[in-house]
Formats: sequence, structure tokens, C-alpha cells
Amino acid sequence: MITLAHFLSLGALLFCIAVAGIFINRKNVIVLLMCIELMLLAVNTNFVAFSRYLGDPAGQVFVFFILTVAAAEAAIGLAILVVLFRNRATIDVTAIDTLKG
Amino acid sequence: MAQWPLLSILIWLPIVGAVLVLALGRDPRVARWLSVLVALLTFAASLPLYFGYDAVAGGMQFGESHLWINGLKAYYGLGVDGISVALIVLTTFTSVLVIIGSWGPINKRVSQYMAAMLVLEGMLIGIFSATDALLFYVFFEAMLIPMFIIIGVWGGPRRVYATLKFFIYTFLGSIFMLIALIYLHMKTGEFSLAAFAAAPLSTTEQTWLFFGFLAGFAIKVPMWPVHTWLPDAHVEAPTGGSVILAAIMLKVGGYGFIRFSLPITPDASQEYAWVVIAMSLIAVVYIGYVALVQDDMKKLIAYSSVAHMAFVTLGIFISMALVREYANPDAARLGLQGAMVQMISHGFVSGAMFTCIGVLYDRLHTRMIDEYGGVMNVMPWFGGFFIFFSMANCGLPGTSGFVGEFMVILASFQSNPFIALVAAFTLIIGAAYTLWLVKRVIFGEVTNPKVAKFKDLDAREWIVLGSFAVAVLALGVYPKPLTDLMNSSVLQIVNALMLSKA
Amino acid sequence: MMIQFNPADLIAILPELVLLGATCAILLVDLFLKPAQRDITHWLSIATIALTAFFVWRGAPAVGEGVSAFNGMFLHDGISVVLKQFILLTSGLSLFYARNYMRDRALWIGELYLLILFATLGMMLLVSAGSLITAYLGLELLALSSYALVALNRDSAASAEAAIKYFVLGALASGLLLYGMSMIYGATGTLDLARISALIGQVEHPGWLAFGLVFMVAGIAFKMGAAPFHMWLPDVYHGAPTAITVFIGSAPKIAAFGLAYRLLEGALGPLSGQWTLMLAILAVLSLAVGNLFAIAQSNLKRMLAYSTISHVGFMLLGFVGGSPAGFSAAMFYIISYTMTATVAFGMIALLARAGFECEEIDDFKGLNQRSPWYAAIMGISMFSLAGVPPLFGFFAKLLVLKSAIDAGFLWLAIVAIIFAIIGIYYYLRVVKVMYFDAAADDAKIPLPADLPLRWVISLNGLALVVLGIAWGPLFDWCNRAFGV
Amino acid sequence: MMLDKYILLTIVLAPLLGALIAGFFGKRIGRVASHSVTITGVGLSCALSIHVLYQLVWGGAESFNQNLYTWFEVGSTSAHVGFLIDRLTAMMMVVVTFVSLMVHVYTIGYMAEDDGYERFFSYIALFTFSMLMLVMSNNFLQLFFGWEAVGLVSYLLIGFWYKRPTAIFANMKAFLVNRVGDFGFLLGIAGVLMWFGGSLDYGTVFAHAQDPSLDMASRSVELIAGHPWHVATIVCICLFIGAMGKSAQVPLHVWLPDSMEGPTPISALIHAATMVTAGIFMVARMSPLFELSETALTFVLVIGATTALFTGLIGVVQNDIKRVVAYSTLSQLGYMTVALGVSAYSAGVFHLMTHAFFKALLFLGAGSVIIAMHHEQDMRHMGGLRKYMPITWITMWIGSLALAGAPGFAGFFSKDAIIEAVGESHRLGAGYAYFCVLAGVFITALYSFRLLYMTFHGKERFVVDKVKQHHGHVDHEHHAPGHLAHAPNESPWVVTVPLVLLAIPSVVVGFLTIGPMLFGDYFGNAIFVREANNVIGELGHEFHGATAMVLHGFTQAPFWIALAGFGTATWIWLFNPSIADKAENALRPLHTVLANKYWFDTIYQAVFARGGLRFGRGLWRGSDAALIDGAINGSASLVDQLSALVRRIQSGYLYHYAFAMILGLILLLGGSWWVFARIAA
Repeated sequence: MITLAHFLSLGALLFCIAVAGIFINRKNVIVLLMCIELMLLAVNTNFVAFSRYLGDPAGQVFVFFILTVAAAEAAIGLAILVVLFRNRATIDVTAIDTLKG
Repeated sequence: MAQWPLLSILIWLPIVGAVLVLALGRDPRVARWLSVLVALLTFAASLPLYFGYDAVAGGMQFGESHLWINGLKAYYGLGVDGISVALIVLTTFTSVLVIIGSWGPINKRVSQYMAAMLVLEGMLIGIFSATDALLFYVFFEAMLIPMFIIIGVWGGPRRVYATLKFFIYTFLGSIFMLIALIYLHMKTGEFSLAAFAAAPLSTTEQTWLFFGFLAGFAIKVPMWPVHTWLPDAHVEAPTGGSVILAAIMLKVGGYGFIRFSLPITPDASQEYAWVVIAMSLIAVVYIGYVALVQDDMKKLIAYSSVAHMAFVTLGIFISMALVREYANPDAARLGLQGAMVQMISHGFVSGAMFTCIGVLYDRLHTRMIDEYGGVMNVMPWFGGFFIFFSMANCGLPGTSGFVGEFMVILASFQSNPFIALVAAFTLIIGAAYTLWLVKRVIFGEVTNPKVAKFKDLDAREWIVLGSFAVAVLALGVYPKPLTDLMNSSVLQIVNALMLSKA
Repeated sequence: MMIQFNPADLIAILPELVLLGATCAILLVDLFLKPAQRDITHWLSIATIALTAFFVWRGAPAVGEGVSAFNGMFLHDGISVVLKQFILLTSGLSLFYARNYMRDRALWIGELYLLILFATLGMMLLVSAGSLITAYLGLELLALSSYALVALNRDSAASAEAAIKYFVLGALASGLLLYGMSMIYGATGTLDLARISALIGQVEHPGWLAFGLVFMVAGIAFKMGAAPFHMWLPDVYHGAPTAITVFIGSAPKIAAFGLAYRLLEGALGPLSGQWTLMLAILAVLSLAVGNLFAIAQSNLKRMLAYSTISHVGFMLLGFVGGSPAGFSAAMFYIISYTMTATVAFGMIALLARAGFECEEIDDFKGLNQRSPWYAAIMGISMFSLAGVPPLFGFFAKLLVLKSAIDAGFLWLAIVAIIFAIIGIYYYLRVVKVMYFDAAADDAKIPLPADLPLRWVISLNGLALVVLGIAWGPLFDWCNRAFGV
Repeated sequence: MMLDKYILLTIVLAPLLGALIAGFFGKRIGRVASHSVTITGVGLSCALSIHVLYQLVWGGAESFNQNLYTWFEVGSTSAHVGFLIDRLTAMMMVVVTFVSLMVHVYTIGYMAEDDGYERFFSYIALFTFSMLMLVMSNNFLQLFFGWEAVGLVSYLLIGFWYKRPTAIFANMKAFLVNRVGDFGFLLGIAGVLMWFGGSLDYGTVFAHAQDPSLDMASRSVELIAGHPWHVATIVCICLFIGAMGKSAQVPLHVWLPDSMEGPTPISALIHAATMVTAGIFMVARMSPLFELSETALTFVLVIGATTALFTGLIGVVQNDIKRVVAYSTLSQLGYMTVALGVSAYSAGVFHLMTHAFFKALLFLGAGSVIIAMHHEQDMRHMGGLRKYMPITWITMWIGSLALAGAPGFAGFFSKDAIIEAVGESHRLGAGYAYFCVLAGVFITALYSFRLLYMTFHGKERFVVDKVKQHHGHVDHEHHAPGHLAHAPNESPWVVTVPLVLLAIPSVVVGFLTIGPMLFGDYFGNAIFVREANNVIGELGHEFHGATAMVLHGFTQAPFWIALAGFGTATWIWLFNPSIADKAENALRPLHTVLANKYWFDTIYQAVFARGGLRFGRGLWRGSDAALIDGAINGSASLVDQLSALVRRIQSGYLYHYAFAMILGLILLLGGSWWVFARIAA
């Protein structure tokens, strides 16, 4: 039987993958955006699982908000990406290092 | 006069005056006259303090108290005892002279310089009159800002190093003191010095607090081995800055020991008096020798300041030892009085010495001793003043420089003759470095052709040096008015010291 | 639990409603304005903020009588009032400081105002949050607006880089926060902060709570800019247009304080034994990182960014006390910091002009010769940041040190002052450059003639002195808010 | 009858007023007015001093002891300014003001060509004031004030010609060596305050010292645990160290010969007659204290005896006329100190007085010679001067005879009394001292007559260049040694009159006063001697009047020894000048020792001066700059370097930033786990 623990493990696993993706990925900013989405989904998994387990709908309501915000976030993220590309002509993560020190 | 908030007037008059000078002083002449006017008014306003202070009754007088910060029970609390009155009058007096003395040498951004001096004066008066520890601390720290600016803007070539060192060094010390104050506030729930003094504190607590205060005040005094900021600051400071620094700012440290360390942590002060005494004695000898070998006259006098201030700390803490270990309150009073007289006297003498160096610097723009020589030939009056102040600097009886050292040596002899022995060494080494300076600068043939063109003192310089000379002489010939002024205040401190707080 | 709509709740959110309505109106109005008429948007925005502030003031609850609206989703208490007032104040200040700078760079567009106003709305919501959802939404409203603001200058590579860093790391932080929230939710079964606090004692899985707590602290630390979650901050402050740095360097710090207070004390107060320790670690790291890194900087914005980190460390000293007095001290601190930082950043914006950013420390050389007045204002701000009395910043430091010592964190206080001494050095360097160095030859160009800007920044600077002398009322206000 | 306070004040203040006027307005009021005003001041002072002396001795006035004002008052400790006028003081006042007046008058001639004329008068008048303050004091504070003030004026006067490198070296040296003495003196004062009744007033202190119930003589203190020292010994030795500085006793004598760099009048006034005797006066004044400590007196005795003999020896090899007199002064000061050391205080003071007259005379005479020789001081370039300057010649002879102790002259009485007293004494070291003072008599005669012969007799060893006369001649414009612009001639009356006036007391004063002063009741209770130590009392039994003493003197050893010295000097320097050189070669090692003044200066210079500088430089560079500032600047640069290093962590790469956040997260998790574990435990 699939218990809460399984869902939580899944959520944690997704979250870890997402986080790992953010700092292991050295290629492409778009991958970063995907990782962020993945991370939010991991959180959503948690919320839904808890909500279901607790029998409390508030968690699922939260998920709706998260999804909405995630959409907006993606939009802004992509917009910034476009700006970046316009200025740099690259979206290579390793190239974004002029601000440092 | 009693209903006038005299102390507030004394604090704020120069500060408001400074704002006026800044606002109206686009023309340097206006700035100069206005600032002298303000300084004179402040000096005049400080006279009622001296004459109005009831020295027989003693204690805090001219009190003002207004709730400042409700949440911390911090008060805008002012009040003076004899010790403060003496220091405040010293401040107002010296400020007038410093401002007059700066008329000539300061040519760029005059209004800013004068304003900084006036602000500094107000803050120093605030330090000497605060009865609330937080207020004290505010003035104590805030005065660094104008001094920082004065040294940095009108200072010498290495001014950046000197100012940063000065600021950070002193800040380092005082911030430990801040921790001590916060701790005391935690214990008592207020910031009043009286409450701090009354609070019972365990020996351990007192020890920590004592070292907190020591950090703050020892650097300010400055005591060996945390004195190295002073020579640098002095060397780079403009003359007026040096004068204020030596004459008054150093006194803040000694005053702090009397106001904080002794009454708040008497038991720890007793326990660790030997530390301070040892540091003071080392300073007398060590700094004396270091002063001997300086090639820069300002540095020499700066080191001599350190050695002289060692007598202040020695006097303060020898009295601690005398009260507790030797049950000799009379000698303790002598020591404490000696420390105070030494502070006032050093104010005049070092102020005058730095003014003298300023006079030379204005003419040749160097402070190196070997560039001078034979100044007496071309500036006989100046030479006379210089020799006079040098003599005061080496503690010749009849000048103020003698009184404090004499009292401190007499007092320390009563605790341990060997302490007096080391302290009295200043008689020799102090004379050595001062007179060697005189020999190289004032006496001899003129070797530098530029020196041959020197003009003797002008009227303005005459006024400044003459005023200092009168003060030095008056205090040396008749110190009783000063000791009487502080007598009952010192007695109260000594009486309080006799009681353990732990 | 029945969800009921109570019309009286609208009164509680009246300021937010006003702000929202007016912002939407400005959005529309701005569509029809020519670039030359941008002043209308400018003044309308300022009026909106003033109006909102007015309603916040009118709607302030009586002392000690916090109101919660919308079934506890929205808290309307003394704390939120204080925080909102200062959020509005600093946002308003950044509007003043932005105009001249943005106009010089052809960035003076309506979006600037809209994004700032929306971010302000987000912050107001954030500090009133009574539920995890409200907190999250407020936070994201602020964050998304900020991302966009940083990227406002489309032609600047640095801005774009700053924006993408801000965005990615911000999103990561949001993820951490959300993950923490989910664990808390799972452990307590509620999103309501007050109920979480009440239920913490009886949870089945305290491990989840601890887990959630750590993630939430990480998220909050990111928003504050506490080390080691600070790395976005120097790059963003540096890369963003200065006028935007003024904004994101000030008001959001107040909001972050609100967030931290609402989540940590409001919801997880019973766990304070754990989070005070975490915050203490963060405080030490922030103090160390902020001060150490700042010394090596030659770019003033970047230096101020690191200084921000160190100030966050100081502010956390208040938090570690975990007592109302400590929170009050921390709030006082953050207010003091933002008021001071606006001057510092604002001065960079003031002195910058087209083709000259004036963001290197050396660009301030000889400012005292060019303009003694602004040199003095900048000097005041630097001394205040350094914590020299009698300026605002000193008393803030005094209060947080006191609360740390009161709480038994004497060692932390000593660590803090040691780093503060290191910190003094780089603030003094700015003063040194302004006062002791001679002006470069090309620096003789007159200052911008934007009168409102000059007046406001002057008043802002003078406020640091005035609040340094008479800080009692503000301190009392903070204390009342926390019921001290 | 009481002395009038205002007369005493006038005595003190009249010279001060003169000094101030001449000092501040000298250039404005001119030379004549300057010397008039100071001479008037000192003259008034002198006249009134004589009046006071008269009042005390014949007028039946009581001793005056009154405070003028309180200097400070702290608790039970108070310090005053006040006068104690008894016969000891009155005698000193008369000596000081009289010699000072003579010197003032003399200066008119001596300094006539000097630019610093007004300044000089101001200084010597100021000196008179200071010296009067010293002797008239009724307490230790004022004593110390006067003590240091005379030191200051001495400093100013030795360096009067401040362009001369030697002068400004000498004045600094004088001040510093004196300061070494003052160092001890101040400690002595502190000891007096601590152990002798908590007061600085003579009256209280002496009463305390003499109070039999307190038995101060055997009171001791353990400054170093386990080593009890008598407090009286500590205090007296400390005070005597002060006297050693001021009265130039070995090993603090080194400043006095150098002080001859000053103009000759002050050599006479300060470095012969008055200031240097302040130490003698002080010890005599403190006799109630010194009497308490046998140890301290022995110390005094040995130091004095050493000074008396060994500094005199140096005088024999000096060629500078002033230096010869200076070493003679050292030697005579040693005699006085010896007298103190055997508790013959009155003999010491008596010798002080007679010495003041004849030594001032000798110095002024030497000055007269120097004027005549156009500021040539080397005796090798003199000779045969008696025909040019007869008055100087005769007065110098009188002075020298007095110095050598020719029976009947002033010095005879005082010196003989000292020698006799030493002979009577049984104090430890008295034997050594007796040898020293007897040998000293020979030496004294030797160098005194050597000086006379080399200067006034024999061949002229100078050449007069018959060239255009130089007027406005100033000191440093020397001709080649031994070459004069014009022939020497007798000095003007302002110079010779003081010589004559000093010559008179040099002859008669001893004869007239020995009776009352030494063996009578002149000093009354001003000087206290314990019965057991009373050598003068012993001598008194054998004293049958001054004439008898003179006659008796011819039969005594000192006379024959002096005669031997005289004979030797005459034989060598008057008749066989070449022997001097031969003797010098024969006694080369001894001559080297003496010519180098036992290497005191060399050693002091190397150890204290250069050693001090090296030590100071070491502290400065090694400790201040390297250690303390090194630590401070080092920590600052450490922070700087650390900062430059760590900033690389901020690499600019997103994934590093994210990684840092994850690390932070792990850190927090660890912290949280730690807290949990603690709670669980």
C-alpha cells in the first residue's frame, strides 16, 4: 500500500533532484528554470499528500496558489532569460560571472 | 543662576554656534570672529559654574534631569562635581585659545574647522557633565567624529593612517566599555551612574566590568601599551587638533577611571590596581626613553604626554590601593587630587607645548628637530615661552607641572616607596628629553638659513602662549583654589571606595 | 471550520485595498501618458503611498488590541502598523531617489512605479500575514516585482546577470521555504500561524517540525540576506540600477523582518530554543562575511551590499533573544538600517548622472570640496552605519547588543562588536575619500538640480541625527507594538 | 619682638620685581635702567637682610616662623609657603644678598659688551629671589621650590651664551645631574611626609624627630621583606642625594666644572658662593633628622671626604683659570660636607660663609683677569699680569691665602675647625676623612698658588698684536690663543670695587665670627646636635678666642702641610716652570687619570647618555614600532589579506551560490539535530 511516507519520500526525492540540478548543472539557464518548477512540484506533492492524509483541504488550496505563482514566476524567469540572451548572446551558466568578488 | 540650565547651555552653545559658523562662515573672517565669539561666550558661561559651585558642600550640583529614553530609563542627566567643574573650565579656556591659535594656520575651509572645534568643545563639556552613562557614552564616542575630521582634513601627509588608527583604536576600547554599560543596565534597569555605583556586584562581575572600562579608558588616556595611536595622531594633526587632543581629550580617560572604574567596580579596582599601577610605571620609564630618541618634536611631546598621563592613572589607582590595603584615606585623597591636578596641569602644559610647536611649524613647515636650531637668536620671546613651558613639562616647582606629580609621588610613597622611586624617575628622564629638545631647537647657532628669517611671535600667538603661561604659573604658584574646588568631591569618592560592593 | 465572510474585515485591509486600487488606476493612467508626462505617474505614486500611509495610520488598532481578519489569514496589529509605515516611507523615499537617476538613463517608465507599488503591496501583505498562504503570496508578490525591477534596464548586461541570479536563487529560496511550510503543515495540520503555534506541543512527528523549521529558516535567511544565504545580494545590489538598489536594499529588509517574525515567533515560537541557535549561527556568519568581504570592495554599492549582510547579522542579535524586547530591538534595528541605507544608496543615485554611475568609492573623492552639505549627509549616513553615536545606527546597535546580552548571548555580543570594529574601517574609508582626498578634476560638474530629491535626501540624512538624539518615541512605538 | 612679615616679603620680592622688569621690559627701558632696577632690588634686599640679622642677633628678635599662604590642603596633608627666619637663615640671607649685590655691580663691567645685558641682570636677580626662597623656607615644599628654581636659573645662566655648543651642553648636563639629586631629594621629602608626623613643615617634622617618646632613631621599616631599614637612614640618605646633586659631591659633581661655560659673575655667585652651598645649608637645616642616623652621617662623611681630596687633585692639572677655581670649589664643598658628616654642622655652615666670600672673590678676580685677557681663560697664555692689574692681583692673593687657610684669614678658621672636628670624631670613616682633609690642605695650597703664579707672576706668555683695536669684541671671536689685540689693563671700578669689598670679609670675617658662630650660641636651636656627636662642643673646650687660635694654628699640622703646598707650588711654578712638564711626564699615569677627571664624564656619557639613547631607540623601534604597532598594523593587514582571499568565494557562479545555500541548509540541519540530541539526552 502506498502510505504517506511514500509520498513524502517522493517529494523529498524530487526536491533533491531539483536542488542538485540547480547546483550541478553547468550548462544552461533553462535547465535551472525547469529545476525550479520541479522543486515547486515536489512541494506540491507534499502538500497534496498531507492534505489528503490530514483530510484538510487547505493544503490543496495552497497548491493552487503555488501553481499560479509558479506560472507567473516562469513568465518572469523567461523574460529575464530573454534579456540576458539579448545582452550576452548566451545562456551558458558558466558565462554569467561578471559580478563577483 | 540656579534655575538656568547652565550645563545644557554650556553643551549646546558651542554646538549651535558651530551650526551658525557653518551657515554664515563662507567668508573666513566671519567664521573666525564668530567662532571666537562663541568660544568666548562659552568660556564666560563656564565661569558661573566655577564661582557658583559650592565646593564646601561638594556633590553633584547644577543638576538637570529629563527623561530621555523611556524604554531604557535613560536620562538626559547632567550635573557636576568639583572634578567636572575643573575639567569643564579647562575645556572652555583651552577652546578659546585653540580657536584663536587657529586663525593663522588654518586657511582652507575655515568655517568647517572652526565648527568642528566648537562641536568638539560641546561634546567634551557633555562628557564631563553627564551623570547618565548612556549620555556619557554618546558624547564619549561622538567626539571622535569631529576629531577624525580635524586630523584628516587639515592634517599632515600620513593623516589617513593616523586618523584611521586613532578612530579604530579608540573605538575598539570604548565598545568594550559599551558592553560593560549594557551589562550594568541589565543589572540595575537604568543608566544613571549613581545607580551603577550603588548596585551590588559580585567580584567576578566587577572583574569583567573593570576590564571593560579599562579597555575603554586606557586607550583614551592612553596608557602603555595601547598608546601607539597617540604619537601618530599628534604628528599628523593640525596644531589646534593636537592641542585639544592632548589638553582635553586625553583627560576623558582619566575622568572615566574616576567616574566609572572606581565607584562602580571598587573591589575589582582594588584587586587589579597593581595592573594599572604597573602599566603606569612602565609608561613613565619606557615612554620617557622612547621620547628621548624622537626626531619629530610633536612625537616627542606626544610621548611625553603619555608619560605624564601615566601619573594620572598612577594617582588614581594608588589611591585605590591606599584606601583599601593601607587604610590611609588621607594619602588616597592626596593621590586622587594629584591625579586631577596633573590632568588640569597637563592640559595647560601640553596645550602650550603643542602650540609652541605649531608656531614653529607655521614658519618652517616641518617638525623635524634637526631642521631647527638657534631659534632663540631670532625669536627671543618665543624662546622664552618655549623654555618656560619646557620647564613646566619637566615638572619644575612653581609651574603647574610640578604640583600633580609631587602629590602623586608623595601619595605613592605611602603605599610603597619603590613605586614612588620609579615614578620619580620622571624627574630625570622627563628633564632629559625636554631639555634636549630645547637644546636642539632653541639654543645653538642658527644653521638653517630659513630659520634666520623667522619673525618673533605676533600678537595673536602672544595672546595664546601668554594665556597658557599665566595659567601654568598661577596653578603652580597657588594650586589651592583648584584643590579646594575638588576637595569634597575627592573626599566623597574616597569615602565611597572604602565600602566593598561584593 | 466554516469559512465566513465578515465585511468588517475589509476595514482591516483598507490600506491594502487603497494601494491596490490606486496602483491599478495608475496602471491605466500611465498607459495614456506620454513619456514627457511621467511626472504625473511619479507624483500619483507618491500620493498613493502617502494616502496608504494615512489609512494605515487611521486604521491603527489600539495598543495591545491586534485584530485578525479573514479568519486569521490577515493580522492587523501594532507590529504590522509600524512595519507598514516604514515600508511605505522607504518605498516613497526610493521613488524620490529614483526619478532623476532613471530619467537620465531613459529608464523612466511607468513600470518602475507599478512594480514598486506592487512590491510594496506584497510587503504590506507579508507583514500582516496570519497564514502560511498569505505569507507566501505576499512574499512572491514582492519577489516577482523585485526580479523584474532588477532587470528593468534591458540594455545592461550587469542588470540581466543580477536579475537571473536573483531570480534563480530567489526561486530556490522560495522552494526551500515552501518545502519547510509543507512539513509544518504536515506536522500540525493547519496553515494558520496562530494555530500552528498552539498545536506545536502536541504534534505526532516532531521531526517533521524540526525539518520544516530548518527549511523555513533557510528561506527567511535568504530573504534577509543572512550568510550563507547571502550570495545573491552583493551581485544583485551591484548589478541593479542604483535607483532600484535603493528600493530593494531598504523596504524589503523590513518586510523580511516581518516575515521572520510572523513565521518564527508567530508560528514556531514554541521552538524558539532551536531557531535562536540557528539564528545565532547565521548572525555570526553574517557578521563575519559581511564585514570581511566589505573591506576589499572598491565599488560602493557592493560594499554597501556586504555591509547590509553584516547589519542583518546585527539585527539577528535581537532575534536570538527570542523575547518581545529582543524583537522590538531587532525591529528598531532594521528600521534604523533601512533609513540609513536609503541615504547611502540615495546619495549614489543623486551623484550619478548620465554616463557616470558614481558607484566606485573613489568617485566620492573630494566631495566635501564640491558640496560640503552632501558630503556631510553621506558622512552622517556612514557614521550611522558604523554605529557611532549620536546617530541613529548607534542606538540600534545598542539595543540589539543589549537584547543579546540580556538573553545570555554575551559571547555573541562580543563577536558582534569585534566585527563592528572591522566594519568601521570601510565606512571610514568612504568618509576619508570624501573629506581627506582632493577631488578629481572632472568631478567639478554641478550636482543635479532635482529639488525634491535634494530636499528629501537632506531630510532623510538629518533624520538620522534627529532620531539619534530623540529616538525614544520610535523605541517606545516599537516596544508598544510588541507589548514590552 | 617679632620680625616684620612685610620686611621679609620685601627681601624676597624686591629682586623678583627687578628681575621681572628687567626681563620683560629690558630692551625697552635700556641697559642702565635694567641694571639700576635689579641692583636697587637686590640692594634693598641686602640692606634689609642685614637689618634682619641685626634684629636677630642684637635686637633681641625671636625666630620668625609663619606661613604666608596655603599652597594646597588635602585632608591632613597640607603644604604652605612661609618663612622660617632664624640666625642660620639670616646669615645665609646676608651672604646671598651681599655676594649677589657684589656680583650685580661687577656685572656692569663684566657684561658691558654683551648683547644679553638686560637678560643677564634679570636672571641674576631672579636667582637671588630663588635662593632667598630656598633659605627662608619653613617647609620642605618651598625648599624644593627654591631648590629647583635656583637650578633653573643656573641652567639659564650656564647656557647664557646659547650659541656656544659647549655652553648649551653644559647647562643641560648641569640640570640633568641636578635632577638626579632632586630625584633622591623628592623621595626624601616623601619619606619625611610619611614617617615624620605627616607634615612638610620643618617645625612639626623636627619636633616629631626629636620627640623621645617616638624614638625615631630606631624606627625601621621593611621595604624588602626581611630587611629592616631605619627610616631615618632612608630619609636622610635620600635627602643627601639631593644635596650631592646641588652641592656637587662625588659622583654627582660632574656638572660643576662644566658650568664654567657660563659668564664668570654667575660662576662666582651661583657656582661658588651660594647655590652650590644650598646642599650644605639644607643638611645643616635638617640636622635634627640627620642626627637620628649614624649610617647616613657616615655616608655623608665618606662622600664629602672623597670629594674634598679627589676633586682637588684634578684642580692641579687644569689650565683653564676658571676650572681651577671650580675644582677648588668642589674640594671646598667636600670640606663642608665632611663637617656635616661629623655632626659639625656649624663648622660646615661657617666654612660655607667664609668660602662664599673668598671664593666669590677668586671667581670675580678670575673674571677680571679674563676681561683683561679678552676672554682668554687658558693660564698657559697668561703670566706676569700683576703689573697690569694690581688690584686684581692683590685681591686674588688675599682670596688664595684665605682659601689655602693661611692663619688669620677667613678660611683658616673655618677649615681648621673642620679638620679639628674630624680629628675629634669617632664616627666610622672619620679616619679616612681625616686623611683626606689633611691631604686636601696640601692640594689646596698647591693649586691655589699655582694659579697665582701662572697668572700673575713669571714671564708673560702672551703676545700683544699691535693692530687696530677691536671694539664690540664678543666672546666667540677669539684671536689665536695667546694673542691679544691690545695690552691687558686693570678692570674698571665696577669690577674692582666688588673685589675689594669681598676681599675685606675674606680677611676678617672668620676672625670676627668664629667665636659666636662655632663655639658660642649663635645658631641657638637652628642646628641640633646630639650630645654624643657634639665634636664642636669638644673643640669648644680648647677654644680661647680667635687670636689664640691663630697663634695655635702655626703649631698645627694643617699649617705645615699648607706651607708645604705653598713651597712646592712656589718652587715649581714660580721658579722652575720646566719642572712642571717634567713632573707631568714622570707621573704620566697619574696625570692621565687626573686630566681625564677619573673618567667620570666618559663613563657617564657612554652609559647614561649613549646607553640611554640606545635603550630608548631599542624600545621605540623594537617595542613600540615593531611589537605593538606591528601587532596592530599586522592585524589590520591580516584582515585586509583575509578579505582579499575570501572574496574569491564570491565567484560569480550561480551554482556556487546555490551550493552555498545548500551547505547552509546542511549546517542548520546539523545544528538542529544537535539541539535535538541535547534535548533527548
